[in-house]
Amino acid sequence: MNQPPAIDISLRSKPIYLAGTRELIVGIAKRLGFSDQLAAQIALASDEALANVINHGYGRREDGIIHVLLWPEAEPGVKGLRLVIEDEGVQIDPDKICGRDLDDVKPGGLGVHIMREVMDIVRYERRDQAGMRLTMIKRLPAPEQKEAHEARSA
Amino acid sequence: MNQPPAIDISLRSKPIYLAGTRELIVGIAKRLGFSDQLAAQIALASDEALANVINHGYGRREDGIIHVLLWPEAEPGVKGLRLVIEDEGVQIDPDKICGRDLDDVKPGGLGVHIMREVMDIVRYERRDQAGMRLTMIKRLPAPEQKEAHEARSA
Amino acid sequence: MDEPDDIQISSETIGAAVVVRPVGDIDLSRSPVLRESIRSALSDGPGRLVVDLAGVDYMDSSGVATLVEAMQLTKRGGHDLVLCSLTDRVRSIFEIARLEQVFRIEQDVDAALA
Amino acid sequence: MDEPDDIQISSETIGAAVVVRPVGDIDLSRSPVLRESIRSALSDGPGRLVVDLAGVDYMDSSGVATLVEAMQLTKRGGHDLVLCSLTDRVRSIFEIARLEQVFRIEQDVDAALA
Ligand SMILES: Nc1ncnc2c1ncn2[C@@H]1O[C@H](COP(=O)(O)OP(=O)(O)O)[C@@H](O)[C@H]1O
Ligand SMILES: Nc1ncnc2c1ncn2[C@@H]1O[C@H](COP(=O)(O)OP(=O)(O)O)[C@@H](O)[C@H]1O
Repeated sequence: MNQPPAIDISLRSKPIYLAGTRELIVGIAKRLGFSDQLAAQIALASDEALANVINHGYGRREDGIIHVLLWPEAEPGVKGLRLVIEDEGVQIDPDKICGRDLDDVKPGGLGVHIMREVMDIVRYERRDQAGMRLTMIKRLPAPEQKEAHEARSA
Repeated sequence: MNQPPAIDISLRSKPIYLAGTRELIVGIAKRLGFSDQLAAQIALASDEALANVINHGYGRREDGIIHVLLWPEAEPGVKGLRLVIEDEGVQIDPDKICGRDLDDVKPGGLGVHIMREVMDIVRYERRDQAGMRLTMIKRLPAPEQKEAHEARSA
Repeated sequence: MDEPDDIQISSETIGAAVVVRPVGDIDLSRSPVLRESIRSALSDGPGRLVVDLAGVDYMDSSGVATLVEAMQLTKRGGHDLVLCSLTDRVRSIFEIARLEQVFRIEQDVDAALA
Repeated sequence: MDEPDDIQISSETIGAAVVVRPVGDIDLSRSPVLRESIRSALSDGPGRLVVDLAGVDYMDSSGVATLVEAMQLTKRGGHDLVLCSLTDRVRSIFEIARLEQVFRIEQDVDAALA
């Protein structure tokens, strides 16, 4: 995937910018053919990832920078959405990024579960210089499946 | 205004990316305190400006690049939104950018009118290297005015 | 790559009129689809073209331009064009463009057909 | 600079219960406001805390975490927490987090107060 992203957003690590960013992702996902419900779920997964960058990557600092890159294909020739989130915050072993045991009910620890539940691929890696890179991919379901999803949401 | 933008979006000059971009602008404007109606109008003005870059700046080419920069203040210390749109398309004398006579009803020629009607400041300039830069500013109305606007929309 | 364009436009013949009903945002990426639907509705030579905008939450000037063109086409053919069921947001762009007086705009489809 | 945060949260006492009604998206920028409202509603020591989510179209895990915390606080005080009127989108995050069984969730305020 060496093509430049179709959309490339850089934002400050402030919680008030999350709403606009997820609205953009909903808007793009719908135009790429995702149902309203799936588009909303993709935006939720992205929101969780961005909230984690703010909370953990930048420890709630509001002057960090976050890059969100969007490609209008899951992979070359495969319909879907590919989303990369890069930060310049703390680096952590990707294997340490996991949610809490869902049976152990307590506040927090749900973001990563949501991301993995919604997206087809969720992959963290350390960036070369600083911070983390998260790649999330969602393939467009075949039309039958898509309708099934919409029916469920109705 | 030498502060870096709070949000910096780069997108390809494809019409399908307009929806997501205006949703982002609506989301940010609302969080900055604009009423739903004003946020929608700001997004409309931005959409018109982006459509013009696609249509005129890039002559409908879809591989051009458009930068949208957002600051969460009208100017330092003044509440509002400042939005800069930069392209690398054709350059034109800023004075030539104007809409049609509104009494001469025909398709087209409304975008610039809408931008000027909605925003407090609309200023085009040639960029140093290539393309145009558009600066649009909308100040946050004082609370009384804001309510008046909302009442109108109800 | 091909992107699907998810605007849905239905059209229905009622007496001598054709009612075109776009559903979704009408912007630069969608106005060509509306334009095509209007042209094909007009090809049947209806006495009146009604564009029911109840399902349109957002319209930019490319959508307005499409409707201005439709008005010119219907006039040229000796027919008329009526818009109806505008949402507040869509009405506001007609106001900014000072076109509320130029179009015949009705409250709902019934009024548009009357 | 100060950004206004436009979530609105009202709270109403009905018998021994307090009903808290947030309106707007609940995400990282808003969940602290919800958290405060819930804490202040609980400070009156109601028998039951009802969170009416009819006005919430979007909630992320920070909102869910706030509600899990509220459940723990109410339990600790010997009270109970009931959620009601979830929109489809909000319900789906409870499902993903497998919390539909953990919370008492009712159709509407009347059922939540019963
Ligand atoms: N961007 C990130 N940078 C560093 N650590 C992270 C990042 N994202 C997630 N983590 C780690 O993964 C854990 C699980 O994240 P999550 O499931 O979202 O729950 P929560 O954020 O509520 O703790 C976090 O507690 C944190 O330790
Ligand atoms: N970004 C731009 N680059 C070059 N020319 C522009 C640009 N934006 C607007 N213009 C010029 O200004 C005119 C008026 O624009 P507008 O009011 O939006 O109407 P329309 O786009 O329908 O022609 C355009 O026809 C064009 O000549």
